[in-house]
Amino acid sequence: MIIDVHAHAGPWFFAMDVGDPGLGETLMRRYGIDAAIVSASEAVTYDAVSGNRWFADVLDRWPADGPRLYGYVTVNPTDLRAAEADLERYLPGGRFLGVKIHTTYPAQGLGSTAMRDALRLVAAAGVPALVHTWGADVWALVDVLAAEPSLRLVAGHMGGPAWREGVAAAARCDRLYLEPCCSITDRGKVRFALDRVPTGQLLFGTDATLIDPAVSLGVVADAGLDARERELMLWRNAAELFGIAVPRP
Amino acid sequence: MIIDVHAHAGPWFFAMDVGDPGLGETLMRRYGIDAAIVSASEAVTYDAVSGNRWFADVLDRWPADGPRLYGYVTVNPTDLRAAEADLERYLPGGRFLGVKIHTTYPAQGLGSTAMRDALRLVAAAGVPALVHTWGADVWALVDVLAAEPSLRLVAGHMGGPAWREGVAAAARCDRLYLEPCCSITDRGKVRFALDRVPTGQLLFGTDATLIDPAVSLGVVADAGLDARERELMLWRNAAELFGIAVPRP
Amino acid sequence: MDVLFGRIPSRHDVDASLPAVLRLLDAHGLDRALLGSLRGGLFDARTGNDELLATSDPRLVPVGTVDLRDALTAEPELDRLAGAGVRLLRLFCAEQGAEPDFPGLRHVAALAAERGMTVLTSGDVRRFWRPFAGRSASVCFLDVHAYHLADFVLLARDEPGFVASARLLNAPDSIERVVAEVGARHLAYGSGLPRSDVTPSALRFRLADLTPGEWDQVGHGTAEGWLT
Amino acid sequence: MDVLFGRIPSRHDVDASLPAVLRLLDAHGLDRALLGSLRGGLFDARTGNDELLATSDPRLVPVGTVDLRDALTAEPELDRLAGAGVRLLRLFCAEQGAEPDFPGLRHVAALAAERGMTVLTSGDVRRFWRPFAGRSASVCFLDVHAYHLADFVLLARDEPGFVASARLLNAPDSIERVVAEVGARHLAYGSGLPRSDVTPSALRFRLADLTPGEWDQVGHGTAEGWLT
Repeated sequence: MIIDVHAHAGPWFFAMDVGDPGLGETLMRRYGIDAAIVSASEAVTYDAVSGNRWFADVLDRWPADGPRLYGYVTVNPTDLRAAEADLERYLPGGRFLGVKIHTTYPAQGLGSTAMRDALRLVAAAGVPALVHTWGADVWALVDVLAAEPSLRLVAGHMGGPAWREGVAAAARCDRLYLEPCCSITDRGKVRFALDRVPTGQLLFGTDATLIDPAVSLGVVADAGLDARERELMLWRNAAELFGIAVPRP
Repeated sequence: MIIDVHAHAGPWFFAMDVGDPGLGETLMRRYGIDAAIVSASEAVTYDAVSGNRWFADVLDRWPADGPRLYGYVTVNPTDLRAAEADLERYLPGGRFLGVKIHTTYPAQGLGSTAMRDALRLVAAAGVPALVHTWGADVWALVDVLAAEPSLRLVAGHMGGPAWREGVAAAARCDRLYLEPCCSITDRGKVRFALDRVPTGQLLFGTDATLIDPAVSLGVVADAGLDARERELMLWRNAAELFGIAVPRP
Repeated sequence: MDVLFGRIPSRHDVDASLPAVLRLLDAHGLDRALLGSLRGGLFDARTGNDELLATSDPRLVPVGTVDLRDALTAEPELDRLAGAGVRLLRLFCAEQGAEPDFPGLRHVAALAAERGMTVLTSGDVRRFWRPFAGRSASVCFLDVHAYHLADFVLLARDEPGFVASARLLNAPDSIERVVAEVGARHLAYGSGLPRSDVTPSALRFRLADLTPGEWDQVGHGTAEGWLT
Repeated sequence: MDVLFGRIPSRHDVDASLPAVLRLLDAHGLDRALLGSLRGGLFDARTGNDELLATSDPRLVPVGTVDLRDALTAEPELDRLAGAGVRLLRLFCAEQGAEPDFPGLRHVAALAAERGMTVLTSGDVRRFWRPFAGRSASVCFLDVHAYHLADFVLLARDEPGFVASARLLNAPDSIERVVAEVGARHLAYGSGLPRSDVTPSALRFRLADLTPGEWDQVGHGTAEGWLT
């Protein structure tokens, strides 16, 4: 059983042809990924509202016998009015399980006022948020979590090149989860995290279809997880955090 | 009635010929600017003491029938002894109304110890300071203002590219004023500020003679100020902050 | 000649839709605009160009784009744009993180010059002149700042097709100085809509100390030259 | 073809010693490795090369290095390496803070090309192609990322000796696209041991949609070509 909490759908502006949602299904089947929570590349990089709408349509057309697909409502911290409307529109349906927030495209860092306001909105909505983290400012999330006692955040990329800071920050707050996917695979960083952060805070993500799932699966393979770590990190933590039904033990 | 709280005199090192104080007078007349508070480019970029002296001489020669001209005593945070002497020398005359502090040329950021010491000196002198702000470290001014209850600061450029943080910082302290001049005119940023900060904290500045006043006047025009906002931002707030006599209503 | 439409991911407080942009053109007395697609520059070049080609307003001249991060697709996309009658190419060097020596940018600069297309590009002219120099290219640098005026003038002396936007030439003597040094044919007025306030650049340009002929050249003549 | 041994100053939690590296090669089913010295790249080129030349294992092919910050010593050191039968030169452009225009890097690139040595180098290919271009150089860029695939393909069209490591070509279609555009001889598999996890790149490569001939070329053929 594998749940991928960091996946994308739609085209990217690099020299790759990965925009077809069918590719996501192919990759999930190839690598045995049972469920994925997905954000639309359009929503992340350009227009949250139209990207969320496009992905809602992808969900509607998704084959009933395919791997399970869920969505993130992408929130642009510079437009909280639209975010509020999208949260009301999509969360009740049960197919959107959380919020995705990027920093680069809205040009709002993790410590910015706009980001704090956006995360307050997420806390009010009562769902977890996957936040793009890429640098030592991942620490700003610890402050926000202290101010919002019901908030649960996933540090996407675990801080990226500053993954040691991502790990240290998660060790400070049990509502900060780590999702370590990264196209550059510094050796042993998942083991580094497992040795310092409760296993209950580790999640699995791929960045597919932008990045092939072989990368994240390979990182996990090289981390030498024991059976309990594998169960928690690959699916059980995600199922509990996002409320995904799983087979009874 | 227009008061420009962010003007310069003297030459710049770019490909422009703007060093003659007569150009300042020409521009003020052309654009209907009634009064300006000016710092010497030499004092800001190179030598505070000789630049302040040069501008005191400009003030002495200024035509009695010209638009009203006032000065900033430029303070270099790395030389507070000279700053103290200049404040004692120039403030009592009544033509220098405040202090100007830059960060780039003294190589001292807003959060630096030298900057804190300089702003403590400004607080003791009892005048407002126009501080160059260009980045999210504009937040450092909120800390300094909390520590110095009599201090009043003007965030020159309103944080520059980080103008959203400049606005958020001013919303936190009523002694932090915003002066939004910038040669790059991101659309709607003055309206963004007016919608979030009490109008009593907005000031008008041009950066002339470095930048043509058309830029700041155009930004204000595009912000769609109502009559009260126009009165407060264009002159009344400045008159009260700097103690500039204005016609009775 | 510097107008875009679509969405601005960092500025959702700004309405950048086509109707809003058309209203702003009217409000500021701008008669015609060379229009590019924000979707094309910031997300997906092909569907951005589709969106652009679907506009039809006599005031608008379409400016296509290709993605500098996926320059392999540039050649067919340029041919498609040319087939639709597009003569102008907008490049988002700054927004797409392209540096002057990146092979993708050099390739696109060469393709555009071969096809006689005029390029409108963002980015610091002191750095981004390089891929365009020595090709008899027609290029308008949209972000030439008053501080960088000397660098632009030196380039324009050697490159008859290099043009600066007047938008950021905002010192008290910048516009006049460029015209005096290299002539009004090296300057074109662009508003920077919808990302920039219009009145700052429009007011500065209206008050510029130019002859009526120079003013017309900067106001529309230079841009018209790209279309003939 | 992208393996190092020694110590990693920023990663003392990682065992990068030669025995550990050999164990990892075995564990991941890697038959042969082009091996460079971390000591040589990060501390002292001469003693690093000494350490390298002292290794003797049939699975290992030595890759020498010179320091780009001390390019004056490069010429005798390259001659010493050549005398010891070394045909490959590893450059640590990124780690040593060399930029594409730094004279030391340009000098070393020229010396290597004159001697017909193949260079394996770190650094962003979009920037670091320049010192190697136009010299008929044989160069493998170790850090070519999926995001920069178009830039590499454009370079490879003009430079028959330019090769990308498959390690970071990790989008779902990157390896296949490079092979389709410029052929498998422009691609070589490298694990990035001991700084990178091996399985991510190995798994992606094993599942690549290539012909057996293409797979062999990328897996070992391209690297073998550097040795003959």
